[in-house]
Amino acid sequence: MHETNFPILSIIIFFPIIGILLIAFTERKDGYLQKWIAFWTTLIDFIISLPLFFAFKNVADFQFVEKVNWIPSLGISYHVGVDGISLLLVLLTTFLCPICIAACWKDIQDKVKEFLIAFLFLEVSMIGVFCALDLFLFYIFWELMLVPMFLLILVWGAPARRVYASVKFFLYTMAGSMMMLVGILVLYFYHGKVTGDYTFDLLKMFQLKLPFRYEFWLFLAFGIAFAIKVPMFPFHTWLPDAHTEAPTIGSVILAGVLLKMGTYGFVRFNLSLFPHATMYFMEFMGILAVIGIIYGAFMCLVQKDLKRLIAYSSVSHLGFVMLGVFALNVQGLTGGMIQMINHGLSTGALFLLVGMIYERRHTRLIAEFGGLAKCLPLYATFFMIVTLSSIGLPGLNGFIGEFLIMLGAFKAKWWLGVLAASGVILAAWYMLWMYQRVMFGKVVHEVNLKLKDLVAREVWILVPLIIFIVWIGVHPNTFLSKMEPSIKNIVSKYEKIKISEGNTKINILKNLKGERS
Amino acid sequence: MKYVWLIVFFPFLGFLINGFLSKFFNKKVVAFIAASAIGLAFLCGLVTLVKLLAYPPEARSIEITFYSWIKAGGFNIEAGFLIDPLTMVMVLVVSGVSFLIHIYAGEYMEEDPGYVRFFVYLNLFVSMMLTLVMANNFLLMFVGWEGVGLCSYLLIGFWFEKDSASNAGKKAFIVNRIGDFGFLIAMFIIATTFHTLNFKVVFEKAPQMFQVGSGLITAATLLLFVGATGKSAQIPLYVWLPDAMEGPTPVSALIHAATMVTAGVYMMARCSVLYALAPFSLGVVAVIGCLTAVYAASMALVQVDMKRVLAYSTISQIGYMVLGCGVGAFAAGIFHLMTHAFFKALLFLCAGSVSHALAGELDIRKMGNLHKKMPITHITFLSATLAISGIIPFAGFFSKDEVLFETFMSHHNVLYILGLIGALMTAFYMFRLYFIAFRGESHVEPELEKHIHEPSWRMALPLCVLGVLSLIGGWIQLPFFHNLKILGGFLSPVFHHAHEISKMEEASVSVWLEGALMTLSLIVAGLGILIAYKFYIKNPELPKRLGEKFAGLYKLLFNKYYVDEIYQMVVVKPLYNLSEILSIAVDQAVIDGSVNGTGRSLMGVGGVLRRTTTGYVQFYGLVMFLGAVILLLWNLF
Amino acid sequence: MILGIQYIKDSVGFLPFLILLASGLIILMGSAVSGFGDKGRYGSGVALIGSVLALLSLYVLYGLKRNVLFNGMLIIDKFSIFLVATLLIATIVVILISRNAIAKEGAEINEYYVLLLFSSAGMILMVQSINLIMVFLALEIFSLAVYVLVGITKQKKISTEASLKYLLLGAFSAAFFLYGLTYIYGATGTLDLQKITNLVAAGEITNRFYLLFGGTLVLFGLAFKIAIVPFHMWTPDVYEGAPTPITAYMAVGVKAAALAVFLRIFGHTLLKISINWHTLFWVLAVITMSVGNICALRQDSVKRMLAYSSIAHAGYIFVAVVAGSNYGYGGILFYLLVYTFMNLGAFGVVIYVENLLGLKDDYDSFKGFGFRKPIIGLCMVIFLCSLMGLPPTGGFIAKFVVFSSAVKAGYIWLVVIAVINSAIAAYYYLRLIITIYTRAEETNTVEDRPIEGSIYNSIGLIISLIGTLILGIIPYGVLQLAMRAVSL
Amino acid sequence: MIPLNYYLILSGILFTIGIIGVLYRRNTLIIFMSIELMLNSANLTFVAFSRFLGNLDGQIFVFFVMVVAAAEVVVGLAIIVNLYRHHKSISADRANLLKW
Repeated sequence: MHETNFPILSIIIFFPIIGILLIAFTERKDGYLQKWIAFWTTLIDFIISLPLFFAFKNVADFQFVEKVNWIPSLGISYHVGVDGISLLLVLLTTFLCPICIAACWKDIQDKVKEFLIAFLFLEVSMIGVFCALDLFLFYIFWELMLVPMFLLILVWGAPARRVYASVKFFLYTMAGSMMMLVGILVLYFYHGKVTGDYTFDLLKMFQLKLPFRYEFWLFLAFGIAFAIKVPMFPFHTWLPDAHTEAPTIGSVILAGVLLKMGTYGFVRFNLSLFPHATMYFMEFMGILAVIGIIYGAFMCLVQKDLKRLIAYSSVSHLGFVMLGVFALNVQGLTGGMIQMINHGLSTGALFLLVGMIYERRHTRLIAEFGGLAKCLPLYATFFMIVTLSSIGLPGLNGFIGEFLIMLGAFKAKWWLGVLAASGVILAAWYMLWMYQRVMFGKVVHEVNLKLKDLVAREVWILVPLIIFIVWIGVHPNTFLSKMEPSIKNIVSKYEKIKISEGNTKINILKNLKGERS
Repeated sequence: MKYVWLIVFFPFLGFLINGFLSKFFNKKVVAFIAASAIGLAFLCGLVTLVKLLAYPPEARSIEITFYSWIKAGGFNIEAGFLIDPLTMVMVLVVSGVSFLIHIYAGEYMEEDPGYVRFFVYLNLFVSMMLTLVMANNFLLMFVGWEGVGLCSYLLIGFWFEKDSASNAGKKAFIVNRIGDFGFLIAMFIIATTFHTLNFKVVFEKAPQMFQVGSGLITAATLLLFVGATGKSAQIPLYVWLPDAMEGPTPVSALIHAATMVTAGVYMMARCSVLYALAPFSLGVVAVIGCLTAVYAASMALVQVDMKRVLAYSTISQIGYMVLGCGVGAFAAGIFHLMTHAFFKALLFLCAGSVSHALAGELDIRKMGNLHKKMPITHITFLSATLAISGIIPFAGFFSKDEVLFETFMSHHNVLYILGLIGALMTAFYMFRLYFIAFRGESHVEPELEKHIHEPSWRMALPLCVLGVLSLIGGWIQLPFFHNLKILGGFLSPVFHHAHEISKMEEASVSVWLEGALMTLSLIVAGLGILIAYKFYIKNPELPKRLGEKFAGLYKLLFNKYYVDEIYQMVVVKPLYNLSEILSIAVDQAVIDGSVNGTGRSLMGVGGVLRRTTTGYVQFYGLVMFLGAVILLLWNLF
Repeated sequence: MILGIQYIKDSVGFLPFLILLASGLIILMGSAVSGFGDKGRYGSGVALIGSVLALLSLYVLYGLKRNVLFNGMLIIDKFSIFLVATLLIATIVVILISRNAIAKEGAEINEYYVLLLFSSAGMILMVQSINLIMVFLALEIFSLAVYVLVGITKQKKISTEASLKYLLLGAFSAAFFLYGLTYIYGATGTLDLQKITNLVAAGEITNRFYLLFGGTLVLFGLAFKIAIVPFHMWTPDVYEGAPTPITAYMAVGVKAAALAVFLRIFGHTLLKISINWHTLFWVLAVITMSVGNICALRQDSVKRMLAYSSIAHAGYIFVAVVAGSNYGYGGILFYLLVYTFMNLGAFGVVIYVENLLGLKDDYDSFKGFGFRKPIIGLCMVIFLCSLMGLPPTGGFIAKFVVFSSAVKAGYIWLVVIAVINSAIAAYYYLRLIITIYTRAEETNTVEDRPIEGSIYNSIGLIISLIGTLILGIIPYGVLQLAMRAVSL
Repeated sequence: MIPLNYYLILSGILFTIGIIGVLYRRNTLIIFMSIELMLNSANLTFVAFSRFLGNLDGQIFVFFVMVVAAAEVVVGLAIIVNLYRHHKSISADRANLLKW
């Protein structure tokens, strides 16, 4: 445990509040002033968060830990800290936020003040989720994110079905997180009963050994909340609706950060707290993940709306993440973690790009486009790079994640890895087909001829994303090295279990080892 | 040796410079930058070769690592290059041919609005291709592997406004992805088995850990071969290559003839140790290669589009290379790869030159008698045609003959005969092409007739250079004389282990046998040429009559055995329909239906329950009273 | 003599009741004197001062030791002080949000405040009483006042109807309650709650049948006031018909007072005599929250929706009753306080829309409200979030404590049902939020001018808002108070 | 001496009659009278218990109940009069605006 006196995490978490206050005191009509304030707030927050990365020691412990009693009678404390698993997600959040603000510069002209306040509030809760080391605090931040996101979709969303989409998002998530609440309570009381220490402190929970019956149910209780958030296969239908109706940056944040809360939750809670149940469910979750990969890809093939297509591709990509996480080995988990970042970058960028074209054409139907590469060459280039990143072209970020995930899955259960790899083919199919229909061919619709290519602001929004897309593709070790100790820490738990239970895992290697000369 | 990264770096630099700064340059500068980037890479390659030759043959395998690329637990990928004879051959072929084609394209693409884009893609392609051949591990090879796939996709769809072009590009990428699927899984097997993907380590460990015929290695090599069938257009994944002719001709020459499509062969040669451990895989490889050679040649017989004929010919020739690998003669495969790069690139460039002169016309039925107006093109085309047909002393003769010889020597008699039949067909269709296009009567449209011209020196120079190479390229590996097998000797350290494992005797074979076989193939080639001559010069009505007589067969061949249609019907359509059904039946009906249904039924229940509040106060009283009664009953009994 | 002095001393512990009574009388007498107009400024002023003074007087009480007053009629303990404080806060906020609403409703203004104070006094008495006579008396004191308050806008048909329904059913249930008391008396021979508790604890009950019979009927009477299904039928009608401030007051005050007595009678006494009670309460909790939530889904009137929501909240509170531990009872107290703030806040906004903007109380009237009045709209969102149980509002902490008490006691399935209910409930609250942030058609807009005298309403809203948020963000102190209050 | 149960049964009968009256009759005045009957049956029980237990608490309670009942009648009548003003009727069924 590395205690620091300087409360850097709290500052990062709550810095946007300053922006909220400043914006609250501006005149309603000063939309751009408010945007500048929000932009600088988020940018400074990002800059403040950078030292985290550099000062982070490559060890498994939680760092920059702060702990203050909050409701001591219930064992609730304000306890934050980051380790290798959450560090990059915090940075991803702070990194995406200024980009989002810049992206809404022209997009949001109506009720800017409220929009920005809701957005900054969202940022607080998102960073909080990744930093919280107290179950109660985690739950608070988790729920805190609901309302602003709901409002983003409801108020600034596309008029058609925003009510349906926002309510679906809200109720789905809420239903899941309520189950998690029950789980948290059970865990809390069990811990209290066994150790006599009634506390929500996650670090103490990690020491707890639960009977399998408890692990089983708690895994389900937590799992349902996270599975809905991810979203895993049968719980995914809220996502396309929410994405389609949300404003551009709502989609970006939703895809970029919010979905990661689910996968993060699995790693942080399910894997660490309920190892035996995780082992028990490993295959089941892996199958669900693979179904998600393939099913999501199939759904992409038939979508007519760009955002909906990308939304379903998220289902597919997050299937990869889940597969990696539940491979329960270093490669799979590392791949899953880095794929979370990748997905945030590339899907975020895709949504930004779709938003840019939506601003110009006010439609997202694929059929309305065609031949855009001719009128918007720069746009097409960016779109191409991001598309390639999304389909996992080696040299770009997506590949690193997908490769490690599939490798990990292959190691754990070879057939899962093989099935997942088929998702790679499908990804190429639907993404390139989409790209072809939008960018290639003749310009069918006259309107598209008059479209203007990207302006400097839009280029500068995309460039940072592209830089990281390439960076992770070329030198992922910058990031992998940060998460490695924490991941090893988790995996070692499973290796111990495997050894102690003499787990006889059927995998291809052991089967064929007899053939050694 | 430290500076080998420059070989990849220069093309990449060219890509970056042209990609980002091209708005400051005019076309000449762009082309110059692009070509000189490749030229520098070629020079670096030469320097490296010289340095490599300074090592003793056994030590000619130098690994240079740059940094740790992916590290996850015990799994560590060190990005780096492996410099050995095989690499050097590939580097020189790739960069050399690319350099020539860059010069050629500088003029060929002159009028195209996407000039800059073209060179950007092309430079990127070369750097990716060089990465592929220089990589020191499977994963980095895979980077190049997919990278060239990407460039191929971009360049096939270069004229993206044409639907056929963008479709072809997409098709190429997706079919390649199917192959990559195999490659990926093979990598997983290798990585989980050996805990590394480094070539040297894997190839060292494999013979120690596994016996010949091991199931795991067989699986891995077969999967790798799936990757190769995708990239190198073998049965069943060859379908993308004919369509890839939608791209500009220099692209066809470079990517779809000389370099990229042979990557599969290179990869198998690289993994020769693994293949040697898996005789079953070798058998499969040999059979597939041979079948492809014959099958593709049969389709080439009747095509009328010049580039399509060449495309099928490419598939067929790669089939020979694969056959070479399949019979364990990796060096022969690589040898054929090299000579093929020369003459097939040349054929394509000639086709480009012709279409340049004929305003883009590629239908051979609208050509004829071009040899007078385009002497350089004609001569070089003829040189390449002779080479591919296997006429001594052109390059193709030596390489193809070696492949066939090795096939015979490894007792694959059926394959040998099939190979000969393929050779017959090759000679036939190539000379059919030659006779129809360059000899005979002119069918060129009259107004085009006047414009037929030879290209300027920028296009002519590469033609000449490649023409010469088509002639002399085979002389570095002459039959009969052990000392004159320069290429074989150079490559032997690479394939040494493989040969050891499969215990292939390199004992001298009877010179007479070799001579007899050689004569046989020459006779076959001559026969092919003769038939072509009969058909298209002597008796031009004959093919038509034959076509009418065997209308069914002709149609089958002309429509490429309907394979595209079958794939469309059996794979693509069902998958698409399946997704539509899933979308409606599962996503909307079942999942969303149950979600919304829960909501709706709750609302329904609410609608019923609220009706219980009837508004009559005495009804309320009654309910309360009944509630009390139930409570009492509950508590008292 | 000595007894007299003792009684005078005891009245200190009785101070809030006395202050409220006195202010009520002052208003009555003052309004008899001409010159104190009918505008209600006088009445509300005195009422406000009176209730604030009463609240302050609690400080004095807090210093006192746990003390039985008037020969075992009343008690002054932390439990009662906590609830009295809750009730007084409710009264103050209701007075604030009534200020303009009632005048516009055309009610007898001064009488309104008098009745409000008397009913409040009655509730306080109920909370403090530990003798069944006092319980019954207090119940009737505040009930009678509330019957009238419900119908105080007597020119309105629905108001009269609501008061009639409430009166008839209230009296009906009071009769059952009383009949139940007779049997408890018959079983134990005393009306003193503490003695009853001791007898039960010692197992010296001669006739368990009497006790169970009486207890069940007492449960009936209290469940009626708390609005537990199936004794809830009156709630939506009466809530809808009553003037909105009174609806708010009933939802909070009546519930709190009845729950106080419920806990005193059942919490440590009757709950212990039969295991059946737990199962019974389990069932009651489940059907109460389910019926409340499911019915609320399909309401068009916001007031009626809030009525059903209050039923559902009663169900949540009952979850802690099932748990039957001090931890749970503390949770109930905390819940009541939070509920006071958030519910009054929500009703305050309804009053703002209904009375100050002059619209109806249906969902459509809220259309675009969040854009027209962004701040009040946001307040409404926060109140609704709190009712939903979302952090960082008090509603979350309250629900959290209540549910956790049940988990602690091992009633996990009950909590699962409760959280599913919370998710269902989210829908109708969301529907209101959606309406608030849906663009209104142009025909529906009201001039955006500052509304005269809305300042009182705003103060009421601010108090509610601060309460809701403070209890959500730093709940520690108040939670401690609540927990200490129940550890008798 | 008459046993306690006789009183209890009598009061139970009275109470039941009261309930039936409340639930069955439509005239609000009659309903109100029925409620009074219920209260009185409770009074009877109290007195009976008080007598048999030998303490006075129950009897004191009865006085309070009487007072409360009177107060309730006052308020009730006022409301019924108001109802009559609106509906020109005192039938409980007429008050049926609020429902669902």
